[in-house]
Amino acid sequence: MIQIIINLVSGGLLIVGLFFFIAGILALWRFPDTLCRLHAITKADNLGLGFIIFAVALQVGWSVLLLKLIVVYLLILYASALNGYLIAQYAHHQDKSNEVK
Amino acid sequence: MRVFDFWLPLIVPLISMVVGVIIFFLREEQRSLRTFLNIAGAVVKVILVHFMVLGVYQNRFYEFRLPMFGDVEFVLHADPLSLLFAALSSVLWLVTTIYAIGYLEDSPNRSRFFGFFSFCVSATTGIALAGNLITFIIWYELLTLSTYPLVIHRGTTDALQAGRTYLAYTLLGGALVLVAFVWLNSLAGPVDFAERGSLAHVADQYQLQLKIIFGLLIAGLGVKAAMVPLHGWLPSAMVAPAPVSALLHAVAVVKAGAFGLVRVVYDLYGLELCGQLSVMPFLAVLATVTIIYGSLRALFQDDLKRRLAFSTVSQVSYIALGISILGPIATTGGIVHLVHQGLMKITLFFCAGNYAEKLHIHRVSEMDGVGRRMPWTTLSFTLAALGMIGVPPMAGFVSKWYLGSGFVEAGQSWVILVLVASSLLNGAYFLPILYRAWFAQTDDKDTTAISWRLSEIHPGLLWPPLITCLLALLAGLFAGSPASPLFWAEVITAREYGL
Amino acid sequence: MTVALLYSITGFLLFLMGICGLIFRSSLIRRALALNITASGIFLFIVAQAYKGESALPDPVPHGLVLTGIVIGASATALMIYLIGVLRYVSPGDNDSGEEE
Amino acid sequence: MAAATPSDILLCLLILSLALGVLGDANPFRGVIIFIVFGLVMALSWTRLDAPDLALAEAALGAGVIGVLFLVALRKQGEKDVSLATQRLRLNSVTIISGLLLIVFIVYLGALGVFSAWKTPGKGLVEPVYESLHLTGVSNPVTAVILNYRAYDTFLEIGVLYLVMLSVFALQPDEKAKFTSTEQYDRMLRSYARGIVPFMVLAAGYLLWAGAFRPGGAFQAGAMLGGAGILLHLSRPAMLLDMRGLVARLSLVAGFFSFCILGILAMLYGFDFLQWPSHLAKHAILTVETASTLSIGLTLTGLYASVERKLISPAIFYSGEEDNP
Amino acid sequence: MTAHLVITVVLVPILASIFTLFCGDMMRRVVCQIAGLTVLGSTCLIAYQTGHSRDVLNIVLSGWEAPLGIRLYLDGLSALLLLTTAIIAVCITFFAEAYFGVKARSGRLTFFWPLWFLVWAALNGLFLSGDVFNLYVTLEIINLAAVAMVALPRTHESLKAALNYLVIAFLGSLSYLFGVAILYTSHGTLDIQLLAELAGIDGPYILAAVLIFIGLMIKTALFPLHFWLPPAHASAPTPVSALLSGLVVTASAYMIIRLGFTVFAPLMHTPLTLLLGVLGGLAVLWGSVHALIQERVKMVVAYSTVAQLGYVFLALPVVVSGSDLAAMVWYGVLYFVICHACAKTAAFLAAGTLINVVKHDRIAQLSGAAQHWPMVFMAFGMAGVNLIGLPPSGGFIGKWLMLQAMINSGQWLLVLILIAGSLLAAGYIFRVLGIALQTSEDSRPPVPAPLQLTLTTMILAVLPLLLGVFSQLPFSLLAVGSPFGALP
Repeated sequence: MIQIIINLVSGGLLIVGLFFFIAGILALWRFPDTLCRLHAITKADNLGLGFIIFAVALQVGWSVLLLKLIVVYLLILYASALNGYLIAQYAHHQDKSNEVK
Repeated sequence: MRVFDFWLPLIVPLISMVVGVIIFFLREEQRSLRTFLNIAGAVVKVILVHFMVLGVYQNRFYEFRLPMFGDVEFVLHADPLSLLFAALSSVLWLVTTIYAIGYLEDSPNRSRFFGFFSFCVSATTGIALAGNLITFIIWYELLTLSTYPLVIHRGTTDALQAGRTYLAYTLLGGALVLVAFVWLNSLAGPVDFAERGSLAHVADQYQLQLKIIFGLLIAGLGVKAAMVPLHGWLPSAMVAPAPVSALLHAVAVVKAGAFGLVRVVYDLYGLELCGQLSVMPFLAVLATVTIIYGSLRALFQDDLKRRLAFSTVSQVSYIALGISILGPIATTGGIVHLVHQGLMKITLFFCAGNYAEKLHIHRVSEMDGVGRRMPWTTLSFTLAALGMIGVPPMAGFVSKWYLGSGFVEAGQSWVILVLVASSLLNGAYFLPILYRAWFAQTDDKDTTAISWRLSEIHPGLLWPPLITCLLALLAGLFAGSPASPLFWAEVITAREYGL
Repeated sequence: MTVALLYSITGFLLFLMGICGLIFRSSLIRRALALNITASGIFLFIVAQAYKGESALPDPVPHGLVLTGIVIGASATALMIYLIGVLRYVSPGDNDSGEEE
Repeated sequence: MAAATPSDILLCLLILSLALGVLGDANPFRGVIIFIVFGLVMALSWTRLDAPDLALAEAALGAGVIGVLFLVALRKQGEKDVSLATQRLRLNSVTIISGLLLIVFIVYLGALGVFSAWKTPGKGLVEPVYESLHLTGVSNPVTAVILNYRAYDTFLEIGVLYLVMLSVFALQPDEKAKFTSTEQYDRMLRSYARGIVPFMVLAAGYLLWAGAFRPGGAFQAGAMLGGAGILLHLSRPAMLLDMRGLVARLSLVAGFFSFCILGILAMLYGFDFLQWPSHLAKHAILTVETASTLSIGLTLTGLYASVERKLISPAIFYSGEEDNP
Repeated sequence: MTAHLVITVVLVPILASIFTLFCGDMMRRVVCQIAGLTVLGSTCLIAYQTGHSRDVLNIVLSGWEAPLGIRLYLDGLSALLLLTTAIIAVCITFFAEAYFGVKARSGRLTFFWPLWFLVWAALNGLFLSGDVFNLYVTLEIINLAAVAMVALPRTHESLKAALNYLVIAFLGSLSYLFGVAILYTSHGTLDIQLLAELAGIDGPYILAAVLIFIGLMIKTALFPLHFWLPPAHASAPTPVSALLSGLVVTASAYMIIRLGFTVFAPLMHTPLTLLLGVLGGLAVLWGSVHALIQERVKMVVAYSTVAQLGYVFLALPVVVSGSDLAAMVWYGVLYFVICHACAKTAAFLAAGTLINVVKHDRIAQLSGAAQHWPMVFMAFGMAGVNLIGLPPSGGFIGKWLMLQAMINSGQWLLVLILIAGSLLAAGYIFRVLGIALQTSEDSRPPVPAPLQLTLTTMILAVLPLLLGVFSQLPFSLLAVGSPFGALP
């Protein structure tokens, strides 16, 4: 019984996560310049990934694997924060040099 | 003494090679050491060769065998024919070394010259003693390699051009001989030169191939023997210094080709097979054409050495003619002519060298009254020239006489016409020189008596022509005695024909 | 159409693509990329052939070979990239240690 | 044999399209980016084909370090597609013919070869490896293969890495690396690196240790170490990698030298060259692996530093500069 | 005992390469010389023992038998090649020391020595290896090190040549690797002897053969794939050129013969070898003609490499017709390759001595050089004798056997190409010698060539002549473990 509920909840969470990913890709496709795209994609992807990992965690239950999943998620957050910063810096630098030219 | 018989054939070519290597590393200034080494090497070689001649006469068996790869072996075998050629080249090498030392008194890089000079003679003796196909071609190509630097010794542009033509001809000839020998080796397996030919066991199977191989061999050896279509390199190689043109282009290189022909016809194919394949008329015609063509071209040469070169082209073909007529007397004549022509031709070249060196005369037209100024040289020149024409006391007459009677005995009477015609042509291009040398009136009309002093030229340059001219005279006069080349030629023919 | 065969064909196609890229591209960096793709193609073919199905254990020897291959390919590419760097640093005609004439 | 599922087909199509992207793209910068993605997807395909060790190596080394080197090479070259039209593989008639000949020949024979190869699937060396796995001192079969069964291959392969580093030293300009880089260092990147690098070194240690019983090993750990080194250099532009020190050169040679020493020791004790007796196998492999990880990490960092012109090569030490190493 | 001796042949150069990284200048020269001489000594011992015991030696590495572990395979052929490589390598080591002189004592050129010893170790490893993948790794080491050494002068041309060489060599290695992969998947083993037993003509086997042969043809610079060799020689320092033309190309020629006559033996009797023969013929003609028109001595010798290695492929079609001919071809080609390695290295070292003294090797300005440096041109002449294939040299024996095999099998076109190749070779060798032997007017006092350079050149020039005269010993050594037994 509990199992069915857990399956249902993780299924739902998976779908939500997927929805955020698709939203991110749509944003990437639709938005005009780099900075807007960057803003959308980082937010949507991280959130989507959070939901997916939560869904998988539900399936796995209390075990070392759960700990590994959390560490993986933290690492990805940490990395994507830096990527966002670097790409933004590069884009900003690029715009400044275009105006100067 | 067994072991000595095994190593002797190897020692003979090796002496001059070792001497050559040592001379290479001598500095230019060490003149006396170089002279000593040269003379010593030559003398030791002459003694050893004559020791072998005596041994073979008492039919001792000298053979050196070194297995190279698979069933192919490096064989040096001393039989009467090879010793004849080895004796000729070692004696003449001794004489020419003396001449060369005198001739190249102050010219540059003599170490290089004498090094390659002794390499060349070791190659000639190697060819003489070669016992099978691969040994023959090894020494044959080594001869080309060692004569090339001598031809271009002077380093002038036309010397280089002469070297290039020389290489083009001889390497092509070498390649033809290589292909022929490898083909023969694949047909008949490793084949040694044997007294009465060694291809009997394959004679009937490969009639056509053997004919083609014979043609290739004639072409390949013909290059060195200066047969007509392939003689171009000989006249142009006259640009080399006198000792080179004397020893090499009169004796060593040209005779190597002729000796190769004798080997192929008698010791490789054998008489019956040659007759059976009916290739002999082809060789005879080629020889005749060369004789006539050579003499005709010699008529119109104004340069003395080029005239002598063309006369060599025609004289060597006497040997080929003698061989191609399958009669014992004709063969003896051909083989003995190999020696006689060598002696006479080398005298002529020595005299030409003396004229160039002392009086700076290169052309026949400048030779007026030369006899008055250099009587001894001109005397030896005259005797040798008469010998070439075939005047009785000289060796030339003996060999022409044997050739003539051989042709009659073999029933080929048309060949005598060739012999007579070529003798007349010889006379036509030698006698004017003699007339100019002795009787032509020089403008200053000094009618003082000819001073027969022996100091007309450096002794090293004077004595060699005299010695070789004397040898030719003795070979002619004492033809019958056992020590003469004619006797030895008869021994060879006897063994060839199995009489 | 089994898994191993599919991946072998992909590997083989990668190999061909790499060779075409090598022949028709002249810029050196592009050629380095093409060489790497050819190498990846070969490794894919090897590992695909070593795959023995879902349950069975794969054959480890090709895995060892491919590991060695990857490291060798990487070091060769690294050398190539370094040489490209030095080539740009050295202008034509300037010979650093004039050894020749 | 398992049938090919749709996901496999998708993965293969993805690989092929990425490869086309790398080769076909006009802008080399985009080509390199796609190449890095191609490397990661290849790592994915290795996991699909039950080769986790290769996935790690491909991700860390193939996509990671080599991708970075490509990016740096491009940055040095400037944005425009300098096609660096160096002396091309002279596209005269001969090379084109030989190229086409090669392709036609291989496509025809490939069809013959690949398909028929499949018809006679060789069983490979699966049984012998697993039978004697217990003697090799490690339980991960791939590590057993590269460090015990075919240790000689790995010995020479470490030699290849050592060789590339030598060639880099041989081609470094002689004058001291006096270039103080102009870029101001980026505070954000610096703090990020300070946070992540220790974790990477720890992960490299774990990979090295896990190599004995789980996918991992010397090369993957070495690549991880190299990645950490490169990240350090990225975050501190002014930092120069000084290879003149004795320690630096020793650690560079460590992997190659350890193989030699252990091999000779084995020979002295009467075993074959590079043969680890079963009871000592684990320790021998571990020492060799640590040494190799050290030298691979340093080599990869050194390669990055040299392309970035930040390497002080030991050659300068010999050129009379007697300052203390 | 020889098992440990064989391993030392690979290990000593590696240890030398590592030590030269740490020691100062004086120590480095000592280490180089000691390492060189020890390897030479051990190769002589190996050759003696193999010749004496007349049996093949299989050395198991890391304790695992053939299909799983790697096996080193030592037979007469590899013993002879090890010996020749050792002699050539020692000469190049002493030559390079004198040639680089003070430049290599400090600065980046000091790294020539570790690279050089690594190549030597890889060469020894390659000649010994009995495992197909192991051949790939050793070949890769040789190529990468050769690329690095070609790029050593850091000039624009040398770097471009090195990059081109790297691209093509890498492509060759990948094609070889793909062939090895297919062999493994269809036969399940990498050991040469086991593969030879399992060899059977089917789809993957032919594809593997094609790929491996294409890879090795690239490495031996066969005709359509030889474009990387001449530029690599033009700008590489002379010891590297000697290494490239003498040993690296010989290594891949050895691999062709080794794999051709063991793993791909059944394929050798198919008309596939006819294609190789045609390519070989083209290589001989193309290389010789190009060598005739070069204006630098090194380029003449480089194109002559392309030509001479054409003979390896020229003789292959003969194998189709009969097995006793195959034996003749096997012995002829191998002996030719070995003598070619010595002669080619000697020719390059002679050119190098010339460059060291005159700072250029343009043929036009060499007139009269033979007067000032007679020994250098004597060595070049002797090496030339072997390249042409004139009798006293080993090359002649190789050509004699090849010629005999060609005539027996009735392939007259090949005979023609072989003879034409020899005559063309005579053309370009004597062209250089002719110009050098001119008497030059300018009598500026010549700088004498350093003794160490001339001595090493002379040793290597005399070697092929010795191999020619005393050919009985090498042939008996080659017969040990040859697939055809002793030469018929």
